[in-house]
This record gives sequence, structure tokens and C-alpha cells, in this order.
Amino acid sequence: MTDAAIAVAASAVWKFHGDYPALRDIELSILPGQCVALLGRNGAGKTTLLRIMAGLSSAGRGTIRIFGNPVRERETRRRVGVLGHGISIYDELSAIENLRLFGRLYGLANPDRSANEWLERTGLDRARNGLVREFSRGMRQRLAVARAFLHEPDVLLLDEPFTALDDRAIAVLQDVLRRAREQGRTIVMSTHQLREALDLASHVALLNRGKLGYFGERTPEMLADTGWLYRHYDV
Amino acid sequence: MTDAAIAVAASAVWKFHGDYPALRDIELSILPGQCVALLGRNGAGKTTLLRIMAGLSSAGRGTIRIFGNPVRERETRRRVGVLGHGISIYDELSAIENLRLFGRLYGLANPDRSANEWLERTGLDRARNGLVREFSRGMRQRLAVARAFLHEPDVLLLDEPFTALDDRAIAVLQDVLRRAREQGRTIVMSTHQLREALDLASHVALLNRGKLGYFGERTPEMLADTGWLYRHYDV
Amino acid sequence: MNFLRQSLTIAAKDLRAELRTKEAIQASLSFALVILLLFSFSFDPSEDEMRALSGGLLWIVFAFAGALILNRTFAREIPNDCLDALVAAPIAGAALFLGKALASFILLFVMELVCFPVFGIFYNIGWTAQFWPLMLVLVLATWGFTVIGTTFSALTVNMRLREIMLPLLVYPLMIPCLLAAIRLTSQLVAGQPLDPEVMVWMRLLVGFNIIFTSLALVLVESVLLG
Amino acid sequence: MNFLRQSLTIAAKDLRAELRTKEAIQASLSFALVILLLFSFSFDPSEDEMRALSGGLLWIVFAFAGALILNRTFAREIPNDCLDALVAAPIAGAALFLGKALASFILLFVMELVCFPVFGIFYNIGWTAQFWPLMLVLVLATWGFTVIGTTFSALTVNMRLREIMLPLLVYPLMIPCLLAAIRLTSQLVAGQPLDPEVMVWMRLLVGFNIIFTSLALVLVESVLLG
Amino acid sequence: MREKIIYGMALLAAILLARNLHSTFLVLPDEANQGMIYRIMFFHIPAAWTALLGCAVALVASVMFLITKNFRYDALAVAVTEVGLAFLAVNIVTGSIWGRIIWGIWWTWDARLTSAFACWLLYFGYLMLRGAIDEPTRRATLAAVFSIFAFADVPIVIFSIKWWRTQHPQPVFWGGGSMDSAMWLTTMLNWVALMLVGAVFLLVRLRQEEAQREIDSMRRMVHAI
Ligand code: HEM
Ligand SMILES: Nc1ncnc2c1ncn2[C@@H]1O[C@H](COP(=O)(O)OP(=O)(O)OP(=O)(O)O)[C@@H](O)[C@H]1O
Ligand SMILES: Nc1ncnc2c1ncn2[C@@H]1O[C@H](COP(=O)(O)OP(=O)(O)OP(=O)(O)O)[C@@H](O)[C@H]1O
Ligand SMILES: [Mg+2]
Ligand SMILES: [Mg+2]
Repeated sequence: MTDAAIAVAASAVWKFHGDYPALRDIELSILPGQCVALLGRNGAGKTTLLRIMAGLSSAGRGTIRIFGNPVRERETRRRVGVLGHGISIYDELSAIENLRLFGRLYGLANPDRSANEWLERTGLDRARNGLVREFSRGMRQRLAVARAFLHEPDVLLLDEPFTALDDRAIAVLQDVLRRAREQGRTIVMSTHQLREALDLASHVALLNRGKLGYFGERTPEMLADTGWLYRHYDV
Repeated sequence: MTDAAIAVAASAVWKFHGDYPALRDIELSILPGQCVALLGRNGAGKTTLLRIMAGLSSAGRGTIRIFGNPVRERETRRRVGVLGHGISIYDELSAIENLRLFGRLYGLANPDRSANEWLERTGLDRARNGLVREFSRGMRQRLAVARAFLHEPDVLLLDEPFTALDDRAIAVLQDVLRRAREQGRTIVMSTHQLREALDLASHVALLNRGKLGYFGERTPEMLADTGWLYRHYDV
Repeated sequence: MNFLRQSLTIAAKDLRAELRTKEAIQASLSFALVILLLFSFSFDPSEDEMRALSGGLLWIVFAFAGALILNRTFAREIPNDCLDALVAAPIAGAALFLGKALASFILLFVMELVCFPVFGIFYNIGWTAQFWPLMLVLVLATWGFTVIGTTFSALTVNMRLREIMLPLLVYPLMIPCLLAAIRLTSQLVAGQPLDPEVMVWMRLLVGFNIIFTSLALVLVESVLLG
Repeated sequence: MNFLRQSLTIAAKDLRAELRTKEAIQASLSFALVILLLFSFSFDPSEDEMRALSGGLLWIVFAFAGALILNRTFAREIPNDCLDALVAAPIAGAALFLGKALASFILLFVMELVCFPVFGIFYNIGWTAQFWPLMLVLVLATWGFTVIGTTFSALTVNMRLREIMLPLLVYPLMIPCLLAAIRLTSQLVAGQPLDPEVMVWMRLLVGFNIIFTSLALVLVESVLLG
Repeated sequence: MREKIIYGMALLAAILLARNLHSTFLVLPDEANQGMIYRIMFFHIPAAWTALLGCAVALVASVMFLITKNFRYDALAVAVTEVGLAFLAVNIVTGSIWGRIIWGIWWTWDARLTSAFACWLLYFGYLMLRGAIDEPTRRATLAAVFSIFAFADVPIVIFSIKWWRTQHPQPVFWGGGSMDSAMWLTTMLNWVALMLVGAVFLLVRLRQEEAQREIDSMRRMVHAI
């Protein structure tokens, strides 16, 4: 398989925080259309790996390629959508201004149209001119989702997207993610909420103290018993 | 029943953020030994209510009494343990120094002994002299639990204690909480992780846009189907 | 004296955390040196003029560098929401305030003590002629600064513009205290004793401290509870 | 000119957010006033002395008040981890830097423009005799300040002691630029033209800007990625 | 009803101001050694009094807010601070003009001028402080505390001319000086006029504040999902 046919390819990735190796020798090939649940205990290195994939932090050793290109290249970044712990939207701007800003930065042909479309899809159209400062937590998270999906990225990197959301907000997010899967987008998401994640995932990657303990398809056992994975692959 | 026999009594509590009522007319009597799961959608007012119970914020109208006394009284505060969103421990101090500090502030007879005891109970005894700055997220959360339980409070107020914890850390916390229940302590905890919460809870309080939608025992239906509650009591 | 013990516990905690990282004290010291340096570039006075200016110069340096220390007083509690735990603990707001003020006072005082000899060397000025009265002025003025700074550190701790709001609100309030400190310091650095004429300023300083310390102790509970 | 368009988008975003809250500009303006006030009673010069001091006084005020604006440049991105989204977006680090620098420059320049007349009134000094050369000096020195400040704002944005580190790192680096600005401003406020003697300083200013602007544009990518 | 009161007060203020302007410029003679410019005092002095009174009202409102937690007092405190700030600005600007004419300089750093300027800055800081806090209860509480601290500067403004030697004239209305009875009357009447103007501003501002609160909560309701 050529490099360009692999959505996210990590080869021998190490990351050190001082002397401590937060990631050790990660080898990973995620194909287009796969939805990977990135699991692991606290401190396993999920956030670290996702940030390197997103180009927000550099790997100590090894490289990550997205569709065969380095992550920091402009063209690559245009194809990647990131949703981190923070929501990355501006409190002093309105919902529509936030989306318009990112639409422009991503060089969309018609930032306004995309922005309105995504406001509608996340159920925020009534609040489009409200300042984000006045939004409730659920509304903010929805807007953050809209921002991450705005430029219709081929690869989506999500860090604990379900945390602290209520059932309704989770439903919106799951719906958006499911649609993205249907459209053939690649998704990598870290989470501790195994049920929600495994429900959606086609593949599972398990990090164990910075090492990749398991990478493969999500099997029916996992779905039936969420403890199964940790019992089998985590020491 | 006399006032002093009610662990947490809220009478006609309102809280306004400006004109917006974050809590409306909350009436609640939690008896000693009950374990209440405080549920509700994003923005329902869970954090607001817990903070008022903890004396961290004042009610706009109405009062909350703990064993019959106002929450801001010194004696009352000595009987209450709080674990909020943040972990409330100092990064620059070691684990034992943190616990010793709070032991002194709570006026414990022997801060050192209690501190060591709780370090052991949360599995942190090997890291007792390590600076918290170097702890992983799971270790921090354990230390935070130790801090909240250190003075053996009669009333425990926990705001989303399970968030972002892995299964092992959740197990430690559940174990500690179960033991607290057995000792007859009163527990109020908010969460979006219904399964973990309902497993532990004896009672359920459901907030719906600042109003108390349901307060009563946890029934077997709830445990069997976590969606049941919201379908029945939330509009 | 439970109250006092709790204050001391808080102060000890702050000082220990500070000694471990040394961030506030190092930063304020180097900031003070940078400002002294900047001033020596900008103004070029003779020695006599310098003596007359010394009070003003020193206290401006103290005010700017001290704001960094005072800013940390409550900012220190932000990272893990530690302030919540302190407010929830069974200690009086006034005890918390006093403990924090004490720790800041010590840090400020150390910073100022280091600045004096440096200033003497940079500008070739002997400043020790009236050593003890000078220390008295230093203690009084620093306490005034500490009380106001600590109060406003608590006030601004959860604000968006914390680092800006603190000096902005504190300096105008500090003016009487600063003015008195400047006059007294200039007088003493020039080697003149505290004669009756400048005792007016001393009284102002004492009055200022009494008024603001009591105001702070009364109001701190509402500030912390918000 | 995709690059330029992106810079302008960033600058427009920053200015819009700033205009909505007006916090940085208001704060730096009132801080400037507060400092003018502090200085005025710390030092008490005659009018002629004042003219000679004016450059030093003004630029110290600009340096202190400006640090607040520059601090906000990247601090603005902290609350919701917005910087991550900007770094992840397909725009060059240099474009991001330029956009932010532009916004800060405008804010700084406005602040300085307001300070001049206020200074003129408070110290009774006519400063308009050499208006356009003065503006030139102002633009050049402010740009130097902006470039260094913006770079260090990016560098310190994730530090615990952000508000302290910025001035600490920036002021010493700024000394050549400040020195030139001070000499030139004093000269021009006193009504004297830019004669060959002070043109040395002008050249220094231009050289400073060229060197640091290029350095910043080259290095910004590594600063942002950390 | 409230509308009518506002209009009535505004009308009264206008009439009074017209009368005072008439007597200031057409009836009263030039002063012996100041000439024409002394007339600015009919605005300078009452503006100062109105402003300082505003500070005192703000203090009382702030204390009352801390005691009762009633947001009306908070609204009153903001409104009266804003109005007071405007009058203090009038005082400082008129004083500055006055100084330009008779001292030859716009400004000097004597105790009165400095403390008045510091007072202005402090109360401006009060407004900035409010701007920096989003949560209404917290904003009101902290602003009230600040207002109490800030009031400490007001006695200094008032007594500065007694405590220190200042370039600013010594008091003429209290503690010593004497004044022509016609000038006295005009000053007092103009004070009443300015207070009326201030009260009108205050009422309008209060209503605006109320409307703003209503709009805010309505917008929240609309946005809430
Ligand atoms: C910007 C400059 C000035 C400021 C900020 C200022 C401020 C004030 C203030 C705050 C008051 C009222 C305080 C009180 O009555 O207790 C006052 C009163 C007064 N001012 Fe000024 N002033 C300024 C300039 C001047 C000048 C230039 C003159 C005239 C030469 C002047 C003459 C007076 C007089 C006669 C009073 C009434 C004093 C009394 O009887 O209490 N002021 N000024
Ligand atoms: N800035 C840092 N400095 C030092 N060590 C760090 C830093 N960030 C992370 N680490 C360490 O790297 C390891 C991996 O952290 P990471 O945040 O990636 O874990 P995670 O899998 O996301 O955990 P969690 O489930 O708690 O979010 C941890 O042991 C952590 O202590
Ligand atoms: N500081 C504040 N200023 C204004 N409104 C606030 C503030 N804090 C909370 N609110 C509002 O009060 C309501 C209740 O908030 P609260 O944080 O208690 O909700 P919650 O139930 O804890 O939600 P979550 O599940 O998201 O934590 C929300 O509508 C929120 O927007
Ligand atoms: Mg993580
Ligand atoms: Mg909450």
C-alpha cells in the first residue's frame, strides 16, 4: 500500500517529557474511513499522541504522516479537524463570527454559507448572533463541534469529546460523527467513556503507559463487556 | 423531625445569575446516611446547588442548613467535605504536605496520622513525598479524594467526581464512597455518568433547568435503563 | 489562639511553596533591577539631585516589582481551584487574609532589603545613616502596600484581566501611602533625622495602615464568597 | 497574497474582540495615567528639566502600559485553548505573527497618541513643534516594541508566570530601542530638528527593527510549536 | 409617572440654569483681580460638590448592597458613580481652564489637583472592574467592596487644601474665607441646578440599567436550548 493511501501513519514515534517517555515507539496505520477509539488509562499518552497527530506538538523521534504528507504542511492541515480539551472558540465573538473566522483561515470558498449550515446542523441557528460568553456549556461544545467540522476535514482528531456532556449533547455529537463515518472520513478519538466510544468505533487502539498495547478491529466482545479490553491487553 | 436530624435541608433556595434563575425554589431534605445522585442536563444547576451547599457561594433567596446549622458556620464546615471540578491541591507541595496542611486547617488532633492513613487508603503511600506537580492525572484525583475525606466529614459534596477518570481510579473512588456509606455518612454527588452514580446512590435528585424535577429513592427501573429517568421527569 | 495558628499555617504554606519555586521573589527582584537600570538610562541626575529623588525612585521600583508578588498572593490558588478548598475549610476569612498578607509582607520586605544596597551601589549613595528609622518606614509602608495589595489580589483573582487590574486599582489607592513613604525615605536616605515636620507623614502612614487593615479584615469575607 | 489576507483576518479578529470589550486599551490608558501620576509626585522637576526628561518619562510610561497590551496579544488565546485551533489551522506561523503584531501595533499607537496631549497638559509642555518627525520616531520605536513584545508574548503564553516573564524578558532586550526613542523624543519635544548628531539614533532604530522583525518571522514557527 | 417626574426635573433644571447663566454673565460684575474668568467657578465648585456627593451616595449604596444583596442598590451605585464621574470631569476640566488663565498653566501637581485626579481614576477603575466580571452577583459584590475602599480618597480631596500647602485656593465657603452674598447665592442655585441635572441623568441611567437587565435575561431565555 502506498503511503498516500494511509490516512494516519505513525512510524516509531517517541515523545519525551524530560526523561519520561510519554510515548514509546508507536507504530500505527489508520486507513481512510476507519473510526479509531484511542483508549488507555490516565496518563497513558492519549492526549500526547493526538496533539502530535494534530501538529500541535512535535514528536521527539519518529514521524507521523497524514495521507503521506508531514502533519505541519499547509495542505495536510487543511484536511485535518481538531477538537481538543478546550473548545477553541472566542468568548468575545458571536457564534457566526467564530465560524466565519475559521472558515476564512481554512480558505473556504464561501465561509458564510458553511458557517450557517453547521450552525443549523448543531442546532445553534437561533443563537447565531449571540456572544459565546453567554452560552451554556452544552451550547459551547456544540459550537466547538461545528468549528472542528466546518471545513469538512478528511481526518478528525477528537480528545475526550464526550466528557461532561449530557445525553442530549452526546446524541448530537454521535449523530455528527456517524454521518462523518458514512461520508468516509477518518476519525480518531480518545475517551474514557468506553460505551459511547465503542459503539461508534470500527477499530480500537489501546495505549498502555505510552506503548501501543493493542490495535485492531473492535470485536463484539468489547461491546458486550467494556472491561474486557483492559483485562486482556492492559497489565 | 427536628432540623438537626436532617443532614442537608434546602428550603426555597433560589439563585440568580443576573435575572436568570439558575436555581428555582429548591426544596430538599437529605437524611443522614443517604447517598444522593444529583442529575440533570448541562446547565441544569447541579454545580450551582453543590457550591451553595458547600458554602462557596451564597443563595440569592432561601437557606440551606446542614444538621440544622447555617453552612457558613465554622462548626458546620468542619463536618462537610468538598470535592469540586478542580482538585484543590497544591502542585508545589508534596502529597503528605498537602494533606498535613488541610489536616491543620480542619483542626485535626493528629494531622500526620490521618494523612498517612488516607495516603495508604488511596494507594499513594509510595508517593507520599513526591511533589504533586509530578503526579499523573489519576494520582492527583486520588490525592484529591484523600483531601476531601481526610477529616472524616459527615456530609460529602462531590461535583462530577468520575469525570476523566479511568476504570481503576473509578474503582478506588467507588470503594471509598461505598465505605463512607457503610459508616453512615451522607453523600451528594453530581454526575453525567449515570451508570456509576446510580450503582452507588440510594436516592436520586433530578434538576431540570434549575427546578427540582424528581427527588426520591433510586428504583430498580433506573438502574436497568439509564435513559428512563430523563424520559419520565425531564421535559 | 486558634485564629492566629491558622493564619500562620496559611503563611507557612505560601512561603514553603514560594521557596520551592522561588518564582515570585526571583521575578520581582530581577524586575526591580531591570527598572533601576531603565531609570538610570532615562534620567541622568547629579548625586545631590539623586539623593532628593531617591525616595521616589525606590518606591516606584518597589511599587512595580511588588505588584508582581502581590499578584501571586491569590493567583497562587488558581491552578487547581485551591481557593475553593480554603474557603470551604473551617477557617475565618480574616485568618486566611492575615496569613496570606503575612507571607506577602515577608516576600516584599526581602525584595526591598535587597534593593537598597543595589540602589546604593548603582547610584553611589550611602543610605545607612538613619538605618533603623528607615526600617521603620519600610515596615509601615510595606504593610500598607501589602494590605491593599492582598485585598485586591483576592478581589481580582477570578477576573479575566487579573494582571492588569491589580496595579490599576491598587496604585491610585496607594497614593497617600506612597507619598508618605517617598518623603520619609528621601529624608532618611539624605541622612536627616525624623524631625517634627516630616512626622506628619509618619502619622499619615500609621492612619492609613489602621484604616485599611480594618476595612480589609471586615470586607474580606464578602470578597472571598463573591 | 493569501499570506497577507490571513494576517489581516487575524488582526481584524483581534481588533474586533478588543473593541467589543475595550479591556486592553482602557486598561493600558488608565495605567499610563496612573504612572504619570506616580511619577509626577515622585519626581518634581521644573519645566526645563521636564523637557529634558520628557523622552525618558514618556517612554517609560509607554513601556509599562504597553506591556499590558502586548501581554494580551497571545494571552487572549488562552481561555478556551484557542491558540491550538490557530496553530492547527492551515496558516503560516509568520502570518499569524504578523496579524497579531499588527493588531497590537494599532492598539499601542492609539494609546501613545492619547498619552501625548495628556502629557502635554499635565506637564505644561508644548510638544507639537516637530510633529511629523515625532510621529516617525513613534512609529519606528513602537514597531520595534511590538515585534519584540509579540514574540515574547508567544513565548511566554503557556508559562505559569506569564504576566511577570514578559516584561522581564522584553525590557532588557528593548534597551537599545528605548534608548534611541528616548533621545530622539526628548530632542523633538524640545522643538529641535533631527540634526545629524541624533540621526545616529535614528539609524539604530531602523537597524533594530529590521533585525528583530526578520528574526521574529524566522523563529516564530518554532516558538508556537514549543 | 416616572417619565413625568424626569421631564419635570429636567424642565426645572433648565429654567434654573437659564436664570443662573443670566445672572452670571449679565448681572454679576467682573471680579477685582481675576476679571472675567472667575465666573467659571459657578460651574467648577458646584460640579465638585455634586461629584463628591455622588461618591458618598455610591458608598451608601454599596454598603447597603453588601447588607441586603438587593440589586437595586447595585444599579444605583453604578449609575451614581457614572454621573459623579462626569461631574468630576467637568470640575477638573473647568479647573484646568481656570488655571490656564490665572496661573498660566493647565496643571500642577499639588495635593488638591492630584487627589481629585486620583479620585477620578479610582472611580474610573470601579467601572473597569465591573467590566471585567461577568457574573452579576460577583460583579456587584466586588464592585461594592471596591467602592468602599475608593471612598477613602474623598476626604483627602476635601481636606487636601487644609492639610497641605496647595496652589489651589483655600476654602472660601467653609473654614475662613468670605464671599459676596450675590456670588454665594448664584453658586448655591447653580449647585441645585447641577444636582437636578445629575438626578435626571441618574434616573435615566437607572431605567436603562433595568431595561438592560431585562434584555439580558430575555436573550438568555431565547438562546437556551
Ligand atoms: C484642574 C484643576 C482643579 C481641580 C481638579 C480642582 C478641584 C476642586 C475641587 C474638587 C473642589 C471642591 C472641593 C471642596 O469644595 O471641598 C474645588 C473647589 C474650588 N476650586 Fe478648584 N480645582 C482646580 C482648579 C482651580 C483653580 C485654577 C481655581 C482658581 C484659582 C480653583 C478655585 C476653587 C475654589 C475657589 C473652590 C471652592 C473652595 C471652597 O470654598 O471649598 N480651582 N476645586
Ligand atoms: N507538560 C508535561 N510535562 C511533563 N509530563 C507530562 C506533560 N504532559 C503530560 N505529561 C505526562 O505524560 C504522560 C501522558 O500524558 P497524557 O496527557 O498524554 O495522558 P492521557 O492519556 O491523555 O491521560 P488522561 O486520560 O488523564 O487525559 C503522563 O504520564 C503525564 O504525566
Ligand atoms: N458565572 C456565571 N454567570 C452567569 N451564568 C452562569 C454562571 N455560572 C453558571 N451560570 C448559568 O447557570 C446555569 C447553571 O449552571 P451550572 O454550572 O450549575 O450547571 P450544571 O448543572 O453544573 O451543568 P454542567 O453539567 O454543564 O456542569 C447555567 O445555565 C449557566 O449558564
Ligand atoms: Mg488526556
Ligand atoms: Mg457542573
